[in-house]
Amino acid sequence: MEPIIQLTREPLDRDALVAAVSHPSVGGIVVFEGVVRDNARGKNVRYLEYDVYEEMARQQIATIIEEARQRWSLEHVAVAHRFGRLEIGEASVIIVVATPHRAEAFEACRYLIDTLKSTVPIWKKEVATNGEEWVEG
Amino acid sequence: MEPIIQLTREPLDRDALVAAVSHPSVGGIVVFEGVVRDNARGKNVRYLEYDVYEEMARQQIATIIEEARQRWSLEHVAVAHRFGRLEIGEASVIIVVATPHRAEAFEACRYLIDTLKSTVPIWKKEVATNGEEWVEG
Amino acid sequence: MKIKIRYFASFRELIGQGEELLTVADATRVVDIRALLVERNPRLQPIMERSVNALNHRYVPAETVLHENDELVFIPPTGGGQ
Amino acid sequence: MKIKIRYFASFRELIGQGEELLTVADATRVVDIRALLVERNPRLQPIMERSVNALNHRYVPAETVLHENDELVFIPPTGGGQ
Repeated sequence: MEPIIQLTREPLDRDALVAAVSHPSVGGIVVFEGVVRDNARGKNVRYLEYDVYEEMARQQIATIIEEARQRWSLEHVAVAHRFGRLEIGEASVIIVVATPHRAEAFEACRYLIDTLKSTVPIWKKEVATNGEEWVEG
Repeated sequence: MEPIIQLTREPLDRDALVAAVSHPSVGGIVVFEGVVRDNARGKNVRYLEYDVYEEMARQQIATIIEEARQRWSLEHVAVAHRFGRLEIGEASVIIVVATPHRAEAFEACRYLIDTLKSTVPIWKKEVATNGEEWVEG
Repeated sequence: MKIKIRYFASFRELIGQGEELLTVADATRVVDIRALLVERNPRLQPIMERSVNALNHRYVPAETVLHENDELVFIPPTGGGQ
Repeated sequence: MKIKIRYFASFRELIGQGEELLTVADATRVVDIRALLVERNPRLQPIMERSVNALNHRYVPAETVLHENDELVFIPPTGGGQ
């Protein structure tokens, strides 16, 4: 199947993403979900604001999915990232990898989120009780 | 929080399990879901039958969660396993680990499913088009 | 004294029941029950050889001595699926 | 020739706009634009130093030469959160 890539201001839909990668040959599904925490580096976070360079992010996500597909023979992958304002407890990113055996799903999912964080042009601003800051690294 | 442990004949509820481990301090959630595949070792699987030694399985799952909690300082864990007859595409096991940072969630979730598979008294019978068999290892 | 044996998975299917009560001598060990069951039903031998022992919900070595009302279960390999 | 620069995250906030069109000489390189922007607005220097370059949606080195209608973006560090 074609990988699913979503960049959206709307809340992410975990069940729809899992359903989209499900297939009778799938034996293991690993989902990673990044969630807005109420604290970071000792600050009380009020909410987050995500900015995205959308055209490039989409291409870059397609590139890292393609790398993961070749490395782990993946067939069923979905990557969704939300942008705009997100409240505490809301999901900013959901990655779903479904494979015949679980080892590949764990490894590929971890690779995808780590590589997404370091190479995809999406930025996070923390708005805390004592000021705001674009978070790096 | 107390870890959530479910052993049930009913379909597993992914969203309820994720909701149960969610908390404002959580930044990363990893979900592993084991799903009934339509094929295994060259056979066409019709359905699976899971048997469980329920009292011991519950204790054993509590033990491995406790090990994982100490090793990765986990707070938010849910483990659910279904038994009885399961059709292709249905989830047999769902493990959810929620942590402040994602590395711990990936490692603990992987540890929990690997250790569950090897130490918890739950058995799987594959009913294939050409016969049935209790699966080992 | 009396002990209870419960059967799961391939044991339950081979033996045709889910549990039985057994009257055994004092100081009987798990390994003695293993031998007794295989003697009684030789078809159990292959699966018994691949199974470990659980006594009162905990894994125990075969040398463990049984006591009144113990619950004994033979645990065939788990872990179907990768 | 004309190029487009788009600003995101801290760049957009410091510069106060999301994009601009710039008329530059032929053979201008990305590194020249970096210098120009910092000269024009010295407050950009710290974030420019930590940023890499994307030209037409791909990461490129600072020595890359620009062409008519190129879209140039400076990419501050991503990866908030572990």
